[in-house]
Amino acid sequence: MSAAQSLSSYLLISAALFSIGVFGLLSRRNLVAILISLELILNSASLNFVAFNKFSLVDKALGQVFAIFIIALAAAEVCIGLSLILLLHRKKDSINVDEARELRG
Amino acid sequence: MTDLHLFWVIQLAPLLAFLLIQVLPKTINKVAPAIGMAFSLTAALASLNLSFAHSQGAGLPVEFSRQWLVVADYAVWPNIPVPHYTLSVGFLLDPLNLLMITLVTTISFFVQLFSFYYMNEDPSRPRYFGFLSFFSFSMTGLVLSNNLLQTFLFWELVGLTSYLLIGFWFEKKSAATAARKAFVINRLADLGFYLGIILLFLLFGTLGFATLKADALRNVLGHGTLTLIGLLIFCGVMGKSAQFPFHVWLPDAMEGPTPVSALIHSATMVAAGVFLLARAFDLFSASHTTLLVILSIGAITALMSATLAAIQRDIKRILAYSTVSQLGLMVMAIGAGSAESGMFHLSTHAYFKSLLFLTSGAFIHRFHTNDIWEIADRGGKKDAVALGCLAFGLLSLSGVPPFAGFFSKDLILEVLKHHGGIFFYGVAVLVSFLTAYYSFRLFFVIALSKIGHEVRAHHESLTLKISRALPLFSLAALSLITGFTGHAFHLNMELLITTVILVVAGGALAYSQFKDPAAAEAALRGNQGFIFKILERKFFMDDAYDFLVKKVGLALGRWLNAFDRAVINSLMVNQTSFSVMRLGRVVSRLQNGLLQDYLAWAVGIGILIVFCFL
Amino acid sequence: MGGRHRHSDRFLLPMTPPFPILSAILLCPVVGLLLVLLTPRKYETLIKLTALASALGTLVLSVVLLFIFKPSVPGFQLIEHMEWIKSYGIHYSNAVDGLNVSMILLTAIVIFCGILVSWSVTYRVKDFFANMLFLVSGVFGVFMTTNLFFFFLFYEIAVIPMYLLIVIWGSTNKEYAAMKLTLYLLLGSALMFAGFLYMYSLPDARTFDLIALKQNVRFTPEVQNILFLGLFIGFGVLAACFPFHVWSPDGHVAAPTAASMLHAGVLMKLGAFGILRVGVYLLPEGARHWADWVAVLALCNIVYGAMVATQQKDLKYIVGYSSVSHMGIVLLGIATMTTVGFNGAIFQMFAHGIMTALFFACVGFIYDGCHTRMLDELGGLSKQAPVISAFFIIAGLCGLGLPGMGSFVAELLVTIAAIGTYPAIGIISIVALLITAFYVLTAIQKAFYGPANPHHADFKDLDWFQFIPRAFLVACLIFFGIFPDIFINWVSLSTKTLLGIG
Amino acid sequence: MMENIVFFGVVALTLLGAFLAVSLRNVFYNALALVLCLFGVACLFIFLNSEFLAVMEVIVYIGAISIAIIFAIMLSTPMLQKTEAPQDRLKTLRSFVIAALLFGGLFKALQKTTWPAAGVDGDYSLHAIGRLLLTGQVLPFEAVSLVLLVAIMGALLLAEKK
Repeated sequence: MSAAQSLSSYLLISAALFSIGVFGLLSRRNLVAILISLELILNSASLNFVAFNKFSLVDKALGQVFAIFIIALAAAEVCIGLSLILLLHRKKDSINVDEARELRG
Repeated sequence: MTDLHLFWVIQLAPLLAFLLIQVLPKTINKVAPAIGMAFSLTAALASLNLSFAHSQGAGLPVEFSRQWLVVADYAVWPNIPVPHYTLSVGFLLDPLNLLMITLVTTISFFVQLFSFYYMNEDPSRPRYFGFLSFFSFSMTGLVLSNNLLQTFLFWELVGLTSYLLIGFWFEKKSAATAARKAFVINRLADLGFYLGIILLFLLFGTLGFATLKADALRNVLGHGTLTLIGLLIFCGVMGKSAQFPFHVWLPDAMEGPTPVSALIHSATMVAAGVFLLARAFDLFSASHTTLLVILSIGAITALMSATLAAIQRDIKRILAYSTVSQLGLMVMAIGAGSAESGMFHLSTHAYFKSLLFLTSGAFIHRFHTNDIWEIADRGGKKDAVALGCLAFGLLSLSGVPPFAGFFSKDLILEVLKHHGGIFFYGVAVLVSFLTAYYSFRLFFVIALSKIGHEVRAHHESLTLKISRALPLFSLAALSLITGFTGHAFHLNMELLITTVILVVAGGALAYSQFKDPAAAEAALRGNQGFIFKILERKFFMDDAYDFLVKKVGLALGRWLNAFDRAVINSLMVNQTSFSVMRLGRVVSRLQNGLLQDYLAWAVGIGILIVFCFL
Repeated sequence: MGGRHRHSDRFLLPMTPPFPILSAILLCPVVGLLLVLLTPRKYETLIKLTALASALGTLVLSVVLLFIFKPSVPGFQLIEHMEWIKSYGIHYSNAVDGLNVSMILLTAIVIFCGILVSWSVTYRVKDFFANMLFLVSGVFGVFMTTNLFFFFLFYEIAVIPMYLLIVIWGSTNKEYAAMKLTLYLLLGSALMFAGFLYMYSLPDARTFDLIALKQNVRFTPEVQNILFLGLFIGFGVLAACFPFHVWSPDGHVAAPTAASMLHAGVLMKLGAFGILRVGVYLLPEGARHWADWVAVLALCNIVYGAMVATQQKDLKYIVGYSSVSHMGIVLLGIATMTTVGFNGAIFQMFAHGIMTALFFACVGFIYDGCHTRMLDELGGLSKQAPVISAFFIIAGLCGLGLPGMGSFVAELLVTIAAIGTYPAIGIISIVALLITAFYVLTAIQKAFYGPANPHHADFKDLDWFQFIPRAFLVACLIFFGIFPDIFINWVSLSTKTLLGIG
Repeated sequence: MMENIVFFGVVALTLLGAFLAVSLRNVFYNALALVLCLFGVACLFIFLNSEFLAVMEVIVYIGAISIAIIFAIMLSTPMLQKTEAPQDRLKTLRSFVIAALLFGGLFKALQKTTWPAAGVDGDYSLHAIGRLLLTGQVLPFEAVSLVLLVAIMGALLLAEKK
């Protein structure tokens, strides 16, 4: 069976995407970059859904539907995230995540 | 009236007086002395009635008893003679306390009468007469009670009134301190008493005087236990009767009004210890070791305080030390096994010593000083009534026949000679000699001094004069008569001669030293001898107590307080709370506001947990 | 048992109460509380009168309870039971026996006097009396309930108002003291509740009902040992047992007069009561196992508290540490595990409650008049205020165990039991009487004797109204000191049952 | 064979895009790399027979989301200052370790799990997706639409200049 037709290769790709996303999430200071990393993570999830839709069928189209949901949610998330970033930029004149630490104990 | 009614009258009349004086509004507090005297006269008459009804011990003993408190209805202690532990209250009258109750109520009446004169100008007279009545109540209760615990109850109440009356002039710091000292030292001694009672109760099961018989005690308890209990209870006696080493409170107690000293600190309360010795005599005589200890303590006390009395300048202190010394003699007599002789001396001593104290009160009230030289200087010998009574009392004290003191002291000497051994007899003889010496010294200083700055007696109303003279004369008469009431006394020629020789020798020595009191005073001031120093410091007893209280007791308290604050409060409690707060501060450092740090923690820990399940 | 009991039984048997008297006692302060809350803030006298009326109601009802109560009936009586959460065994159920009948009386007496004493409160009157009534309803609940859940609940009800009373109306470092007291009491109650939950979780238990637990559950010795230790520490904190005692002097000092009275008079007794009611009742083996240690701690309390009291300069601290010392006597009585000791301990709880209430009533009055409680700044008060000093002296004399006062008999019983069981500890504990005498008399001497301090020249003595509560307390002390048999008669059968004798 | 080569090429493209998206300093380049990665994912969707999703990915993600991000970058920072300050090495290391651990964990989990094989092929038609969206999954569908609406309103509110 070719690699393109095996579930585990897709899961592996998704895992790699997810890990890269987490890496970016943890290492970057720029809020936009963090948002970008989040997109990667979401993508890894939707990739998983679609892969399971194909190889481990529960319902004929359920995985795709969820992938659509994820895309929609990603849009909403970016929407809110970007406006928050803009707000922060306006307030602090910076989009560095380390600057936003008013809630420290 | 039946006996029981009389008991209630004797017991409750003074209490009623106390309550009435407290309850009555301040505006009519002039009647307080009248109330006190009326009720104490009632009690005195009732007790006289009682003693006539039972003269020569007819129909005695009489006991009324009632259950007070069931401590346990099973035997707490194994091998106990009684199946249940019950405390009772009641009256017990036997010849012993018939004598005592008459003595207490009569002297109490005389003292109240004299107090009317003495406290005439004091604004807080109601309080004084209230306390005096309360004292009479407690003292009669002590005398009439039929068991040790009830005795202890009134014993403590007596101590309380003593405290209140010594501190009657509480604005004076010395009076307040002396009151506290008296109470605390009595308390210390009473701990032994208390413990003794509890042990006796636990091991013997009953505390009634009627059941405390030597044979019964020996049957149940071993010699060691008996000695222990006896000594513990004797501890209380030592406190109340001011025996060595608890005698230190009595001289200080002279801070109280003088009639109080006459009533409480010479005749009745301090005699309560001796009375208890006689009352529970079987408890002590059940063990000969106890008796020996009692004898020795009495001897030490008698000798020590007689020497101290010989150097005092304060008339009340002379009398106080003399009281301690005489009490020591009584204790010796009982320690030698003769409760009768001790009690006999107690009763004669009560009359002549209260006479002496009232006399000194008469001097002090008129001349406003306690110092015998100053009394003499201000015209002490011009006060014929007081001087005469003083002479009466002192003659009786030093044991000149035919005064009361002679008979009782002779009896004690005889007892000691036959039962106490030569050593204790010698001590007693020495004490008698010293007694004669300091008595005559006191008399000569007042009688032979030249008058310097005479203080004239201001005009006194007839009532005051009567209330001054009547008690003095009555007590003087009593101190003459009571000697002959001692039953079964046969005149022992040998002892008579000894006594007379002792008195004459003491008198002569005193005369040789004090025929010129002014010169003697100068000599006294100049005396820097070693022995004199020791005497002046009262054998360092006060210093020893000071050391114990301040350097040991209070230091321990200070240390424990520091421990409480530093270790328990700071270290254990506050530090616990501080470390909780510190921990909070440390943990709150995790919350640094850095979003990615939180994420790193969350994801990292999450992964680790996942790894655990893989 | 004399003929009097039989007689009184015959006389009293027909007198079953026409209404649930225990709930009535509990409801009295609750109703008072509601009325006080409904009264507008400006009618201060009306608020005070309402509070007083409800306190008087509880007092009358508890005296009635004493006459209804039959000392010769073993076990609980006048049981009131109302099922609430059946599946968890949580029921509203009240009952009396010899242990709590006197405690209910004590609470009623102290709250009655406490409300009279607080007549002089001027700051936030409504809140003050509301808190007092709330507090006391919790205390009543603890004493009368037979359900452990409600025991805990009522206890918490009693603690929280205490915090408010100290923080709002207190003095001298009040925030610290209030926080300390509350944390301590909550710590104690947390341990206590943990113990209750453990009992609940035992096989065959699944109930918080005290009687059901006693009947259904067999506590093995190991379980008893662990449980009793936990419960003892929990309750010991409340009873100011030795290493956990520091909250109590600080709390007493900071609290306002009436709160101190309730606190020292009643709240501290909750701990000792809990040890008897829950600890000894359910876990007799555990209690025996730890009795030696309890006795040692109690001795520490007695002697240590008294020694520390000698060093205090503040009248309230002296009283506070004397409370620590006196609570030690209660614990020592419990540690003997004999009826004599238990009777003595309960009697001491009662007598000490009244005595210390009297103490605080006097100190509070002096503080109101002189604005100081430091011994060095007082002096000679007896001259201008003989009545209040007489009351203080009486309280002091009771504290030092003067015969004729209630606490003498209590101490006598405990000492008898202690010497019978632990001779050495019993004998050493007597020494405390001497130390107590020393510090009490020193305090009296410094505060009331000596030359009068001109700063307090305008200090007014008690008026007749303020005389009433203090005189009432003194009357109780003397009455039970002279007739202790009445009191012992109430408790003796219950303590026997508690120990399984007879 | 050919298919495999193309597949690996796409995978390499995707992962490279992802890697560049998180590792380059310049945010603008990050955004461009994200576009690359998303494109790779769209290709993978095609490999998974889901053409509709691939189209959606390109339209929504690349066409809308990425462009929005690029706009935001342009709005917030002038082009020249987009380079971040040098990275904290410790932080990078920490992130790398965590990411590696995560990947290791996922890898291990993948290996240990056996997946049930599909018996039938899925239905990739628009028809099936639309039917499911409006029948079985109508509640999440409506919820998501609501979320989108609220998000848009929230974004407007937040971005409003005050």
